[in-house]
Amino acid sequence: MSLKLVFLGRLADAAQAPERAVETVPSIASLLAGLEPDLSAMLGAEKIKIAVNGKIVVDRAVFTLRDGDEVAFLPPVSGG
Amino acid sequence: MSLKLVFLGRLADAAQAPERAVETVPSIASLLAGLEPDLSAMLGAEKIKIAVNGKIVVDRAVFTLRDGDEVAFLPPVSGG
Amino acid sequence: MAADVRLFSAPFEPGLEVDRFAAANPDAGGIAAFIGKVRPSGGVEALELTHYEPLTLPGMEALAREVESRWDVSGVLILHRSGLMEPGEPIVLVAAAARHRRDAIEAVDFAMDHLKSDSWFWKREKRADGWHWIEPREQDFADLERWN
Amino acid sequence: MAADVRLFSAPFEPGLEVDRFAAANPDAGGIAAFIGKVRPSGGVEALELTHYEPLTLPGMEALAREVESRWDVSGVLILHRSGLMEPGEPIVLVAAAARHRRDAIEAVDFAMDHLKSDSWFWKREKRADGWHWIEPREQDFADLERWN
Repeated sequence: MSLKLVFLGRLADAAQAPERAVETVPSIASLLAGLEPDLSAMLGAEKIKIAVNGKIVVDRAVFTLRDGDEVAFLPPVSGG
Repeated sequence: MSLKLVFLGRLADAAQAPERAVETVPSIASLLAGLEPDLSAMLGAEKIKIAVNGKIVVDRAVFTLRDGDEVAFLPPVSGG
Repeated sequence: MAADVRLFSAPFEPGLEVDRFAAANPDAGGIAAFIGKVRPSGGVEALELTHYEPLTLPGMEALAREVESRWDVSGVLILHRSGLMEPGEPIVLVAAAARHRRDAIEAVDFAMDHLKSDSWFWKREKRADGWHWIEPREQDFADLERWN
Repeated sequence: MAADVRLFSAPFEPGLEVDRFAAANPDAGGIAAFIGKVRPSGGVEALELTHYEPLTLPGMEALAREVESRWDVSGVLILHRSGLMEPGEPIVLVAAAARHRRDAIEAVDFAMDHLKSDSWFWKREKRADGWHWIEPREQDFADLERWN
């Protein structure tokens, strides 16, 4: 009964791993609340986009997570 | 004792050959006057550029031809 | 042919791909292409591009469709590397085939601007003092505004 | 490397040339290229390009120097066919290597505009009813005005 978290770019450094499994929780707010405070603050920033199962979450306040979901945290992409 | 004339593009059709040797004359005006009238009129048009020995002639009225010169007649180049 | 969009995890050969793309678009009079390589300048020893599979390829395919809808092109090619690369290796090849040169060139320019800003790649460079993440550049946003 | 300007009387391979050009410009982050081919459309069976040797190559070399003086490019490639060509064969390849993409793309665009209008090539097409000389196009003059 878990969620798969994916950390992209520099977020992988902050999370100390590119992926992590956590216990399933119903909302993104409660997911963030269960993480280390520094990481939680970083992931909750407005410029960090969140994708669930490959789709960008438009309104993260009302989004409902389900068991087995893949939740990806996407920082701004790099310029060239 | 001759000049080598070179006809580019459609001028080669009009002259019925890509090249022709003619007796040396001192000026471009006399060169043109010695050719068939239709060809002469075509070659004398302002849009036809003239190169002597690989250099474009800037003022054809005062240019002096010398024995052995290569005189090229260059119509507007093709787009495409 | 329609769009040809591919991700590579190993080096690809831009010239070969351009020739194949030209052959696949026999009716186009012109092929415009842009090849981006890992720059050897600035003490960069290696470059790593990370992407997020569920978003990267669909994003590139959507960009190719956008290019096809905006310009009169007969084909669009978007090839992108990921993984670890050395200086001089190609990162990206974008090409467009069109009847008219201006369409082909503008389509490539547009695709490159959006590829760099819209697609899901994260880049870090290895220098003498270790790995550094690369942030978005101001210039990229300026480039994008040209199309709005 | 500096400018690489060549005339071909037989087919050349654009992809191979682009790869060699990229390798010859290791410091450039980007290579922009344009390949012009003989269009198969409009019932064209063959194309013949005539040039005037004493003017053609010096003209192309002068254009390459002009491109190098206008843009921050590390190399310019201008390859041009002459003689009899069949539909699909490459006629021209122009490429520019630069640190920045916009320089490379604009350099290629500029070179193509001027190559078509300034260089000494005469073109005729073979159709079912015989050979036809191609006149300058209005569009070429409009393209040139962008740079003045």
